Amino acid sequence: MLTAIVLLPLLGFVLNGVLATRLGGNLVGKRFVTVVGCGLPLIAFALVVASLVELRAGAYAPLVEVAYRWAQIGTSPFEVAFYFDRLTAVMALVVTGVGSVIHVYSVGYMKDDEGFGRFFAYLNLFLFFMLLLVLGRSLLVLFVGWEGVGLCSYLLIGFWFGDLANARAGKKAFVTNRVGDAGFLLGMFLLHQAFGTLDMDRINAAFGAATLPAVSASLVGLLLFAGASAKSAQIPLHVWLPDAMAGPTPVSALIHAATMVTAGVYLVARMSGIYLHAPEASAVIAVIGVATAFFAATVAVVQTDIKKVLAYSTISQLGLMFLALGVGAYAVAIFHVVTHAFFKACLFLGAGSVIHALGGEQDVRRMGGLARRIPVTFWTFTIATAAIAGIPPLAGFFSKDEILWFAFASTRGGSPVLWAVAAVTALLTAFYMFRLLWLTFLGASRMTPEVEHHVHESPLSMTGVLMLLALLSAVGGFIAVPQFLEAQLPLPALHEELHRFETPLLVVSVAIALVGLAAAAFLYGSGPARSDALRQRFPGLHRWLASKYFIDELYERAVGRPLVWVSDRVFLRFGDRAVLDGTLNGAAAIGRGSGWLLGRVQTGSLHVYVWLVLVGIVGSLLWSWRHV
Amino acid sequence: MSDAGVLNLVLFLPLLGVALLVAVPAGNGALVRALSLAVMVVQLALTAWLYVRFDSRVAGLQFETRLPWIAAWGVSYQIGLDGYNVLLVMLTAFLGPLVVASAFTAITKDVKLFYAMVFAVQFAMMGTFLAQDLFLFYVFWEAMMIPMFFLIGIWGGERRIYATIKFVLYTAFGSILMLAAVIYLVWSLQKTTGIASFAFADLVKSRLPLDVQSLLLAAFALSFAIKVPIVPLHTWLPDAHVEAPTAGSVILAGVMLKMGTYGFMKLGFPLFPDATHLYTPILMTLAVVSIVYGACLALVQDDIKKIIAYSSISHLGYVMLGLLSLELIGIQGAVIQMVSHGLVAGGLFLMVGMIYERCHTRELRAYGGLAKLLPVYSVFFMVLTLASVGLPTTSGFTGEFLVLLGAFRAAWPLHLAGDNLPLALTAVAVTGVVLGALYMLRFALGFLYGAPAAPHQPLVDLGAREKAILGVIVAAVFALGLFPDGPMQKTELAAASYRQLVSTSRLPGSPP
Amino acid sequence: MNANAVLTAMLPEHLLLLGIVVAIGVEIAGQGRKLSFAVALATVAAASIAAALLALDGYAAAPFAGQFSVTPATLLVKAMVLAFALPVLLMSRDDFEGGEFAILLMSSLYGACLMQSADSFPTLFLGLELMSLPVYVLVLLAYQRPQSAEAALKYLVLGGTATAMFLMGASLLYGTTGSLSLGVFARALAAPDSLSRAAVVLIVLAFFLKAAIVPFHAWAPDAYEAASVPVTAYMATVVKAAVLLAVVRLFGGATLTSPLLELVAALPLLSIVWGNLAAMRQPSLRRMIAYSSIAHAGYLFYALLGDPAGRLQAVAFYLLAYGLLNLLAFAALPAAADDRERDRFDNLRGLFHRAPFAALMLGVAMLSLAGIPPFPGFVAKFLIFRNVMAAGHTTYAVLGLIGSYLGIYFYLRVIQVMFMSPDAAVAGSGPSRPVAVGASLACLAAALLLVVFPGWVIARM
Amino acid sequence: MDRTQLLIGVAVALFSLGLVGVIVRRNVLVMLMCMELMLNGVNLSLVTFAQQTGTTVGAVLVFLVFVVATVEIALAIPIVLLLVRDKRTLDLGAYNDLKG
Amino acid sequence: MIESLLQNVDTLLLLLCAAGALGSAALMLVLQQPMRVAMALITTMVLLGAIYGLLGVHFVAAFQVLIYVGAVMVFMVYVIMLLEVRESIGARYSRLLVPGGIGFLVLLGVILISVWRPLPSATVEIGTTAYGIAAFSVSFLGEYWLLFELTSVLLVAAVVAALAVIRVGRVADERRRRG
Repeated sequence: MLTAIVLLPLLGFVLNGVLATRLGGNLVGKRFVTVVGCGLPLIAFALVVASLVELRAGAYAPLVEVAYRWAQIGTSPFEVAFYFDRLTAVMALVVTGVGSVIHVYSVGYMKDDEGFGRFFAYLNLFLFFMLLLVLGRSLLVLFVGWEGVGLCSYLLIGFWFGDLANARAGKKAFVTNRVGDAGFLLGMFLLHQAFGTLDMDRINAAFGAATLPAVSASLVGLLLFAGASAKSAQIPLHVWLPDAMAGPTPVSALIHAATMVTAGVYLVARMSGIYLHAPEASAVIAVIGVATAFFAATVAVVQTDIKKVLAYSTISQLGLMFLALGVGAYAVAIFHVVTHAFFKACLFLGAGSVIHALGGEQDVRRMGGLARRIPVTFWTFTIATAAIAGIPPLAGFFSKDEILWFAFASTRGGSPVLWAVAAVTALLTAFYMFRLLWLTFLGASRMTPEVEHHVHESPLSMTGVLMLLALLSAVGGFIAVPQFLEAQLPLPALHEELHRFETPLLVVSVAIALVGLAAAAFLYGSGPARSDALRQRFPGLHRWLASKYFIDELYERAVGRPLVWVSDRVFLRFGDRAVLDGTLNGAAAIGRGSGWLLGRVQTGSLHVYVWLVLVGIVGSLLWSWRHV
Repeated sequence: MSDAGVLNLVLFLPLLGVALLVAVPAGNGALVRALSLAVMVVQLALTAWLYVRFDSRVAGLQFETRLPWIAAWGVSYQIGLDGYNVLLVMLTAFLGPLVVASAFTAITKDVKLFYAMVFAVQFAMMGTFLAQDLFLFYVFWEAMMIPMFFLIGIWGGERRIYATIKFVLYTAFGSILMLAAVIYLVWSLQKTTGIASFAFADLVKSRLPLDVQSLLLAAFALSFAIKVPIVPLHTWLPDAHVEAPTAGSVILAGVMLKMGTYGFMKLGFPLFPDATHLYTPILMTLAVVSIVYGACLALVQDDIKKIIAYSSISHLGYVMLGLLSLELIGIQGAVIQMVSHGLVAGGLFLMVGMIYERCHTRELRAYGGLAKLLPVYSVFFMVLTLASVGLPTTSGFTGEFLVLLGAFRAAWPLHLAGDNLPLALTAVAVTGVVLGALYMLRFALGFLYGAPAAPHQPLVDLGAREKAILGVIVAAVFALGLFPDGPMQKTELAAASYRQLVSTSRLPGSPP
Repeated sequence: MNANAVLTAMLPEHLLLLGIVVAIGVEIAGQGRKLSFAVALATVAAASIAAALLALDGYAAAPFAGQFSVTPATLLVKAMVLAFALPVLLMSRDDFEGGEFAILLMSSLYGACLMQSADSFPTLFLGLELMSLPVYVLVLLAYQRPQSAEAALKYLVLGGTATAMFLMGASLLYGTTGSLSLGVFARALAAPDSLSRAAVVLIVLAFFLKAAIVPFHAWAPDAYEAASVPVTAYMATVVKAAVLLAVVRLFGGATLTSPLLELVAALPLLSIVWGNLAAMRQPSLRRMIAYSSIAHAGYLFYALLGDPAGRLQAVAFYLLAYGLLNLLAFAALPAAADDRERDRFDNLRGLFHRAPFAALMLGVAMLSLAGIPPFPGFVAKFLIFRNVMAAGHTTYAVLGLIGSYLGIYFYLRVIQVMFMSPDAAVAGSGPSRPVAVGASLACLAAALLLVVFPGWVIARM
Repeated sequence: MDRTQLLIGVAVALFSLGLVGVIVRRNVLVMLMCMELMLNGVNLSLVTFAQQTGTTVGAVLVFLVFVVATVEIALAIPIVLLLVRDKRTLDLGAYNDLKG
Repeated sequence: MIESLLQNVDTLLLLLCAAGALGSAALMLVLQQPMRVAMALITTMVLLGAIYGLLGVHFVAAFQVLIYVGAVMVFMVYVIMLLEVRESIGARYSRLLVPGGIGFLVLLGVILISVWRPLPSATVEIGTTAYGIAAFSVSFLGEYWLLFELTSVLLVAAVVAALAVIRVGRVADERRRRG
């Protein structure tokens, strides 16, 4: 059955990819594509639910299903096996569930696009790889999915290949991920070297065993985290995600918000067996996570592209998740993954709906006052915003609050500092999200007349999805994911003496959300005047934030250009052409030259010929005296 | 006919093809083409039959033929299949028909001579892989050069003469020193053990002092390294590839470059194990340098053929790394990587050839947005590009992953023992994964994406023949990526024996 | 000495003599050249076959004790040398008016055969001269241009010098031993005194000159270029073969020791390098072949470094491969209106499109002369260097191989010219030459035999 | 010094003189005569040694040398005539069309 | 040494002839006119003949004078006179005079050094013929008749060759006349 779950989307990919594209000569129409493209993921979702039931029936004993043996070299087998336990169940539900609804949404969103079939083929392919990633038993299979989703992300970012910028963004995403993958690979190698297997359950067990294996958990942990940080856009490998917004909005929602980017979180949670024994690695994760969260939030504050704002908020939220992982609250991180999937998907799809309504406009400075024109979108967007801002009792509140709490009180490296930074991040989050809400929907309209003219609410296929996701964002917090995962991913112990702070912190975090809301209302509630004034006040800071701390430029100058310069000047021009070919051609020239010289000896004069003979005789005779 | 007979037939079929071509009237191009394709297909069929019959549980030679040739020196005509060559023979036979078919429209000048030369080179390459006698091996090894000289020199590009002369003189230089080494090796074998034989099986009985081993290995290695090619002996490759006709490039990248690595695996290292250990640091370093250097150069090329050429250098660096790791996984990975590169690079060159037939330029700048102009072409191209990048589910991944894993597994204990070089090299090699993505995607970016641009518009998309050619290759690529187990079972014993041979010292006085 | 032995042992020589006489008769009778051509062809063929049969019969005799003796080996060698002359005759058919060519060729062959079974210096001397003198004239026969005379003179003067050197050496040997039998030379090789050494050196150098070893090579390019194609072929194959085989006979069973060893290694090595380098820039095939033959003489003398037992085999096999392919090349050379223009590379451009057969033949010849497998030249080279290395002279072997590497380029250049260059504005192409083509085919067949069954051939040498 | 040494010395000297004559003299005929001189040197040494060793074969060889020397001249002269007819000079320096 | 000469006048003659031969040989290199060179050569040959005579191999001496002087040199002189008319007095020496001279001295030195030291000490007896013409003829036609026969073959070939050259000259003339 697990195999079936994985293969269904693949089937969809093949069908759509062959029949509904130029490859197969567009044999089938949009209807077929819709049915196949949305139907198969839904079936997969159903199968996941069924598997969950089965899992439960089996008292949560993990289901293992070996598909086939990929290779057997000497004594080390490489099997393609699927593994289904609580963690898998949660992730698979999110992937197939949110995935399916986004498919449905896409039907409406992409209906006028010439690449309709191709789009659904890609989406199905993505689901296939994502499920491979989630269901895989061994790191190898996970890695296959890992790379596969990267590929789909690449293809979908560059979906509109007419524009070179999209392709560049896709390439950037792929290459950045490859950097992380290098570390990931090394981690895998180290594990295989140590245990002779890549099955994650076995590895976790080995680390759980009484005698610790002779391999540094921290080293492995850091190497794997390198991969995770790339996939989940953590500093310093976060640069690709904002650009990735070049893709169609459903893609941003599905891949760059709900599912793929959380793969890193899943990986760390999945390998928690290692991190439990790697305090240093965990500390690094926590710090990087919180730093990313804060950094991204600050950038999001000044972004004007609606999707960019959401992108940075995604990075920020992922940072919080890693913070949770860093302090050992794996279940909480996953919990946030789930809730985040709900409201961030909702937000992106809402943004998509807006863009759809405005015929492609993405700049919030040319929006405003849309609330009345597209109410459904507005309300769903509002709910999701409140959720991410952490307004109780919406989904985001619960997960985020738990993260803050464990960051504060966990015995696994929790500390007030982490909490403080995270809290500020939360504040900023609330602020920039409401800022976005205001700029987009409220206040006076700043739209150009012709755009304004044909603003329209999206079709039901889209709004329905929005409402569903809004609902989930509202009530998702009551799904007790941590408790469900407790048996598998126990929450870390807390510092006893800190228990008294629980309620105060709860209050504080609610307050934070409200302060953020208030600040946004204050600055943007009545026209742009105040915000502009603020910008005038701190121009340097604004430039700094608006241009994302100049990190892209830094990488370009520090890595990109030197690499090309060295390759071109040193390796190609100097190395290959000057030195190597130079030597060769030089040798050839010497050969020809000496040939010409010897030709000159042949003067044609008999005198010279005989003289050569004479010389030969004399020389030989002289030589013949050797040891007489 | 016995299987051994079939194997001989496989080897000599191309010569038969040449004979048939001579009989065909020169004017009748269609007949020539059909005939050539037929012969190649038959060869492929026979080879496939043998591949299926090949028993992976048997170590050593199968379907062996051994006849005395120059009895006075113990030279014999000895061919056979074993784990070392079975995949490569299969690869050679597999690419044969594709090469022939790819030239149907491309080659219009001296058609008969062209196919005759393709047959000749096919014969020589098959022989090189099948030969189990050093003399025979050397004969085929050298003979390979001649038809290639013609293929590049007659049907090549503008600077074809320079390229082909460079190619021949470069490779010939290596083989001359190798010849000296061969003579010395056999003679010393005769002197020390009294065995006058060129058979590989006998040669491994030789007992040589370290300094002699080092010199001989140096001679062999030079010849093989030039063929591979390993930096800094690679500069012939870009020129040869760029100037060669498509078929030539495919043969060159698809099969001929493997000759070098195959030579290392079958001869160089097993014959001189002690010297091999002496050289391993240098060779491994060079291999990794090749990986990075080739990738960097591919990054800054404007000629699409050169990009693939340099990427070949990079990819074969992995093969060397795997072979030198002396780790079963690494060795198996190296073998798979050889085949994979044959398929992927061969396929890419075919695709370049197809676009060149349409636009007559290889300047990357001249192209753009082919995804819109040639959707089908672009799909195949993307698949092969990703295979070259080593994306999972493609053959490229199987090779690279296993090689790197093997190298690491071998390097880690050394690192713990205090020798950090192998580990460092492996780490650097892993970065090759990033660079690979960088240059191939740069290629794809400029090629497929952006505003549609091509020297000759409108472009017609792939025809049935081209689709068939590429389809077969892509299928093979995925097959090797998803189900490498079958092939690897066939090579497993050979890999083990290679490892065993190279790890046992063969200094004078060491036990037989 | 019984008449029977005299008759049988010298049968090839006798046949040649008979042929000469008949041809002279024909000439005097003024029966045109066609007849003398036929006579020569029949004679040489008969002589060759006779020698071969005697050899296979294992015939050995010494009809003139101390002067002349035959063994199967020498007979086989004679058969080979005579066989080389057949293609020469065939390709000469269209080049000469007058029957002198046939007569001179046969007398030269007589000398060549004589050298192979000479037991004393006088006999060897006569053989040498009998072989050389007609060639001096052959060079300017079919006189196409004044340069032929110049070349003939150069060849004659240097040949005369060689004769003088040879005689001086012989006389010095004679002085030390009081004998002029060939055995003396082999014994003197190891002699410690400077007199014997001087004698030996002078004799060796004389043969170096005849075989065109640097620095005694200068005559070869001029003579080869100025001679008409068949004569060039004759010089490059028969003369070279006869000289080298005679040298092997001269050295007998003696192993070389310093200082002669270095002499016989260094000068050939020098000529390998020199010949290969100088050949690169030559404008015509004949001149290029001249330099290549200088290099090949180097390889051949290398064989003397090897173990005495294997020398004859190595040299003979090498000469077989080298001679056959040289003859193949010259026989395949397409006709042209002007002998001078016939083999200029400018006129060979794009030959493949005008005369595919000729181009392919020449290509095969060039590749084989370059020593690239699978062509016979490779096995021959392998055989020689194998012996050299087996004798322990590894360094010389490696240097020689590297020197041979230098040779590859100019052979390939010929192929490049014929196959890869734009077609030449061809001058008036001469009549087709079926006979010559037949000759080249025969050579090709023989070469093919060497490729497929080298072991069989080697075993019989 | 005894007579053998004397005569051999003379013989060698004649040989060398002949050789160098070929090198230094421009006139073709002179050059040919110098070749004869070389052979004369050889003859002298042969005769000397024949006498000294008391064997005849040396003298036999001397006769052969006579014959060959004669033949060489007999062939050389017509060739020279050909050249002179073409070049209108006996100066050897003029006969260098073939070179390189 | 001097007294040994006084003891034996033959030796003195031998010395004189040798010196004369050498001297006239040396003259060949310096004389301008070919004719004079020819004369010098003839002198050398005659003196060599005398030496042979002194050594007692009279028949060789005879042949020396007959064949060389009688045949070869006469032919040569004839040719010289034939061509002398056309021959403008050109430069005497080639550009290689100095290298040639040096080469000559070195060569002479080297050979002499190589030859003299180990030369067999048994000295040549003058006048005492080791063998007469009779003995010689017997051995020549007996032991060495093969060589005799071969010589005849050589001469035949030589004649044909010479004729061939003449014919070539004639052909060339015709061709030139035809233009």
